[in-house]
Amino acid sequence: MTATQHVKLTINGQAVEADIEPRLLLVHFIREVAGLTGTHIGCDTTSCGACTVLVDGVPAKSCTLLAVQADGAAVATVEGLEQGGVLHPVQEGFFQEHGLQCGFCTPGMMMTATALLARTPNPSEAEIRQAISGNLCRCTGYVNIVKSIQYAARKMQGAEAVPVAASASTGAEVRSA
Amino acid sequence: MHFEGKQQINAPIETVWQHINDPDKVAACAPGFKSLEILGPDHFKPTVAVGIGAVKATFTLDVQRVDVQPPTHAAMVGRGNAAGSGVQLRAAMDLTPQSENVTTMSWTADVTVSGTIASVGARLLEGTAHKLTARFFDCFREHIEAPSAAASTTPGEGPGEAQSGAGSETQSETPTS
Amino acid sequence: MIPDKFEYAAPSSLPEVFDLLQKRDGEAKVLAGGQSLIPLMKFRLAAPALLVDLRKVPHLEVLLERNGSLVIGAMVREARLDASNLIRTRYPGIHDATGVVADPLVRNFATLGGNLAHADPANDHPAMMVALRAQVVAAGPSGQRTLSIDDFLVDTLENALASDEVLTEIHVPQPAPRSGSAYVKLERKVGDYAIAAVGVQIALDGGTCTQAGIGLTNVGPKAIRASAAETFLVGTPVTEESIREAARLASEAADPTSDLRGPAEYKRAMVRTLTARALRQAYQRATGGEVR
Amino acid sequence: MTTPAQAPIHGMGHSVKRKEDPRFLRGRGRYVDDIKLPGMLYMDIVRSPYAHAKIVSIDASKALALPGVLAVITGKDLDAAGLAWMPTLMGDKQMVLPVDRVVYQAQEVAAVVATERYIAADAITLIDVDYEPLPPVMDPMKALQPDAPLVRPDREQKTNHIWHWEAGDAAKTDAAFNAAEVVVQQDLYIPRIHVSSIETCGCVASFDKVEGKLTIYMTTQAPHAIRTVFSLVSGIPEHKIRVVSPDIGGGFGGKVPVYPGYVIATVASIQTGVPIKWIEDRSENLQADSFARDYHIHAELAAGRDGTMHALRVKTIADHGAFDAAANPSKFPAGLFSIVTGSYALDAAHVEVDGVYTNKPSGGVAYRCSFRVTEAVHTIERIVDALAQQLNMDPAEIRFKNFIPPDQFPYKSPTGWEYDSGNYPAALQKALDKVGYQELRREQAEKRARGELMGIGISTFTEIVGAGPSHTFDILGIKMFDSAEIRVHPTGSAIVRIGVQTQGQGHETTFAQIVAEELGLPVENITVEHGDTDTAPYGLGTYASRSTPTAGAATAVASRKIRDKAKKIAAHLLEASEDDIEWADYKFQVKGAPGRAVTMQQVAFAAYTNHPQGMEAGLEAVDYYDPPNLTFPFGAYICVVDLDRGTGEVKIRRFVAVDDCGNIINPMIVEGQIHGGLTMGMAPALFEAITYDDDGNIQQGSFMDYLLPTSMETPAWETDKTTTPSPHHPFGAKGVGESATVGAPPAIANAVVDALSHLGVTHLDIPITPWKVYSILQEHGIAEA
Repeated sequence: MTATQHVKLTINGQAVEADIEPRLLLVHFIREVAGLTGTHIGCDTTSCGACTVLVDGVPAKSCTLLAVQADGAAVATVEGLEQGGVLHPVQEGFFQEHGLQCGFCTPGMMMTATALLARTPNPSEAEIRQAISGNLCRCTGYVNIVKSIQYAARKMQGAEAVPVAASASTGAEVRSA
Repeated sequence: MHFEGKQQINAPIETVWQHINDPDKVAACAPGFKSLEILGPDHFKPTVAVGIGAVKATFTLDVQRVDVQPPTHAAMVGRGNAAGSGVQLRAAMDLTPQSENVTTMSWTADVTVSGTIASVGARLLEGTAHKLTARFFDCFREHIEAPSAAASTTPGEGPGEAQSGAGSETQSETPTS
Repeated sequence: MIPDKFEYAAPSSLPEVFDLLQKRDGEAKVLAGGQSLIPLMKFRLAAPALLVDLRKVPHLEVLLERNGSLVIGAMVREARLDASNLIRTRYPGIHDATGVVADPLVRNFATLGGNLAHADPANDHPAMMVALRAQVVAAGPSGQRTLSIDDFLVDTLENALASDEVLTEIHVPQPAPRSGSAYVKLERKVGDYAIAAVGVQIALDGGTCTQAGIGLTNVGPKAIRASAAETFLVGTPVTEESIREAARLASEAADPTSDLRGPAEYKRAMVRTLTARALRQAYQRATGGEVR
Repeated sequence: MTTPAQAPIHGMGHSVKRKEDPRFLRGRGRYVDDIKLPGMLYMDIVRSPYAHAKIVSIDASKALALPGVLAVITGKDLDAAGLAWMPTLMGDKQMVLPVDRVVYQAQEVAAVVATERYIAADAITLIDVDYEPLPPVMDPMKALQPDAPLVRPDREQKTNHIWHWEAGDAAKTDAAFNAAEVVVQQDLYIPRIHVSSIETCGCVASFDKVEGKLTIYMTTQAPHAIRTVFSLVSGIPEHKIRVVSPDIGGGFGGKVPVYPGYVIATVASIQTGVPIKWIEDRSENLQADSFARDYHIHAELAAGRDGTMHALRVKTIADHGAFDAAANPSKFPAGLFSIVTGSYALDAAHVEVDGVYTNKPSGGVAYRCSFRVTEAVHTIERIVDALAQQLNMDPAEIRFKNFIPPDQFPYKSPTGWEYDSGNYPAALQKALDKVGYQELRREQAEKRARGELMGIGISTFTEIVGAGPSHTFDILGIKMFDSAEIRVHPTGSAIVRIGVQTQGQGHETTFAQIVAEELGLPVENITVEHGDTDTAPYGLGTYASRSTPTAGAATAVASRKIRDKAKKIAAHLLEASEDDIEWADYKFQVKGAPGRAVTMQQVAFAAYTNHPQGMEAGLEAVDYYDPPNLTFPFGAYICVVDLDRGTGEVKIRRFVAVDDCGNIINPMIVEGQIHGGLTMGMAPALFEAITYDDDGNIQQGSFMDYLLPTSMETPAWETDKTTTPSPHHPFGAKGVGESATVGAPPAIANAVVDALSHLGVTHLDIPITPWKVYSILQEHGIAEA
């Protein structure tokens, strides 16, 4: 064991390798070694999810993972969502349904949404709210984030992505705590 | 936080008094004891790594013995810092001979913890502080009663010790804070 | 928020793990999912000199029934438990508990073994495992030993592992016929530790309780077994009345302290409410009907 | 010249998709921590574990010996340069780094500059600070006692009392109380809370020694004011300072103050000549940055037995922490708290506030709220309910009875405000209809009979935003105008630079819509720039819902200046008299001959190619808008809650919000702001509070204990609107960013009290936690067994 360790992982399909201190957090590896600053840091206690990326397809809070733990993994970040100049349906959904304001939580939120839709193509509102409950947003009150993910779900299923009307829903029971 | 307790020690009061007047022996009972710098007859700088389980903070303390009334009463006041945290403490003990070979030690301890440990770890703080304080005084009794073993035992380290501490009849009174 | 320096190793066998733990006696720390440990290290409230990551150690991710027990490898992630049909249908109490550990993203990396070995009285699995009378397997350089969950959980953040031992498996007795389990948690918000939570398991013969396990979360220095409530229930018909009495007894077993989550008295009352709710849920699962 | 195919104008009232989104959606936002300059060093800060202590000594030798550490800065170093203290925006002074004592926990004590973030983090643990702890004073009432520890011995006045402020007519109010048939009174504590934008604060300070120019990229809501303050403090000429507020990850008021970290990083950059980055972690942000609320209020309401409200008397102790570093306008140390008479026609009111120092970080910044309006609205909306309860009246009925009638606007309030416009009964009626109020009351009665607990809470609030008119409003003497500068390019596209900036409000879209509307140019052809003091016109920044009322107005007025000039050019092009030209349907046309028309694009081209002889070329304008009055948005909120009798949990079943913010630029953005505001209103009502133990330890030092609502706690908000334009605003808008934060807490608190009112419960302080509710249920023997 030496002071640094060599790690190699792929980020958005590109191999990135470096000699790093074992204590380097994955989020700092992504932001500072790989230079991809779309992944943000919002807390230190694995509470806010601003740093969410996919590690081997699974959404992870990258400030609570060491880069060495992700050695050999395939990491996906917000910068990899757009493919060939076409926005990912989740990105399109957030745009169409005004799912973001300051934009700081947005990359993490979208990565979580992407993983949800890969697993559950047609989630209910309750499932969406449950899935994003580890990602804090201070601007939107989540209503439009839910709509954004519903938009993406419709789009990904090939249904015509008609934006839902602006009328508010009638208070589905979503709170438990 | 205020803690107090009472120990029956199977030793004459003079033996107990000698023991608590030996800074090395006292320090050896400090939880997570690492080193001791003796600055004067009543002025010490112990370094202790205090904690439970994975949680540990290394404090450098400045301790003064005050109000010494041989062979029945001694007190100490101290303060110190660990990274991001501070501690202030005051402890006093009173010795009463029960018989020629049995001494009662009544103790009180007031501990104030400030900074990261208090603001982030408050949930676990009081229980831990109580446990560590009680172990400190338990350790006295054990060392005095079994002086030959004292040199090789470090208290407060490792899970095995916790069981013996928890089982001790001198775990004494409920803390009040 | 940056951890202190440490060395890191990800050995690919248990003997190598033991070797590292022995060489760095007391200075090394086993890393499972890291979801509790890494935040502590970022606050520098924990600063192990060496992290021994179990991620490459084989056989720690088993999840199956074998010889009358459910066997869960220590490195099985919460998300996998959450998605498991076996767990949901046969061990609904574990399913309940899994679903309320922190938040869904944390559950993607957090492991059952880590949750138990961290021995945080606020963690959700310990109390459920107490209710289920689980056993844990500790492996060390001189072999394996099996401990009851009660013996494994020593005190706040303290488990019974020696410094060179590793928790490898959790064994949960297979449920008896007509049995049910449940875990009910009260939390301030999603992601929070419990104000209080209760795990229960009961088995029935007719309407009469033949086995009972009740574990309490975050109302004492460790997960608490509500023994008097268990004793009371066994041999007693499960009715609203007996549930209420068991809940009362369980609340007496709690030893909470007052903090931001509420006064001790409130938490004790919550143990009563939650025990009753968990028992009703477990009964419903055991019988398909409501408690009368 | 031919007119190109016209893209849609999409001016006022269109839900235009946001122009800023494409970069955010791709992870291409540029927040402060994303900025990396060549040679940049990192700074980290040593903070005090004690709330009150003498600093005996600071030993940095071990830190300086760590490879990669370049400098350690202490208060003594700054003191030598005269920079140990800085002015606050409230005219107090504040320590940048302490010389001999700390006065709140997590206060900055020393800073380390290192080559890497991780090394800086290591180095701060190696600095030995010997503290001699002093007794802290955490309670403002105790702080006012004569034997209390003195928080600020540096001041001439040897007291913890900062200021006394009052509004209204005391004698008239007392008389009304003496004559009153009914008096209700209520103590309310509105706890300290923290905005906790998901991005923390930080900066990159870069001093160019050759040019003598300081550039600071900073998480600030008010870059120009910062530039001026920095120039005054440092002596660097203002033209040599550039403050850039890049993309900001949420502000909500927490990024208005000047934090010591910004100043220390700046000093470090000036000393080292290289860029210095400083980024707070979350615990630093929660523990040390400015807080909101912390008001201890005693309110009394005098009324007739028929429910007619006559007078209001309010006394408040305001805990401002160790430095009075809020950002209130200088004549309003308690902000706009005197809006406390709310939506009701009262004969008299008298309001007093006393500011007090305690050993806490600075208090009094906003939490998505315009200068203490939330405290005011909570007070009046709670006490109106208390009156209704005492008189056994329906809370909707008592509100209808006492609303300022729609025909009384502009309305002069007993504390001196002139409300610009309002129609309160219409908003409340709309909310009642939408929620199905009568049906809910029936359901409540049935449930009560069964022992179930449900409550309906109403809040009919009046906001006061858009500070403000220069005769009354200034910060450190700088008048609270705001500005816009518009340039129309020859091909008919335009750039707009504004004195406010955005932390998520969507200014790049809405300000483009204002110009699109006023000039008839497609919104997609208009670029909005803001936040860079080298290019943007001077403005006071974005907070207190002031952007649309001030800079929005400036943008409209500047556009109209352009249109005035354009009209002359249009007359020239159409070979008509200017008097015969009218602006209609986004075109200049000859009156009575709609076929003879030119578009703004055509005019713009002519302004550079074919302008009338004697006229200046170009098409641009600047406006510094001094609003004649504030604007008074309002709304009616109704919250329906169910209480869990076994746990005391409050579950919001429905929440209907009817808002009126006058004319709306972009309905999509307004609705989004209301959703967010409602969530930040719910948060302190049910979850968030900052508290301290007696030793001065903050008890919510991380997001594990400071409880930001998740998607699971947040209900599906139901929104609607009425439209009552502001008569004095150029396009009738009012500002909306904070209405919901202000209006929501009393709706929720009133709903919970309503659920328990039959037990005689008249009040619960926020946050209404499960244990508070449960203890009431237990007391009355109705907790689920």
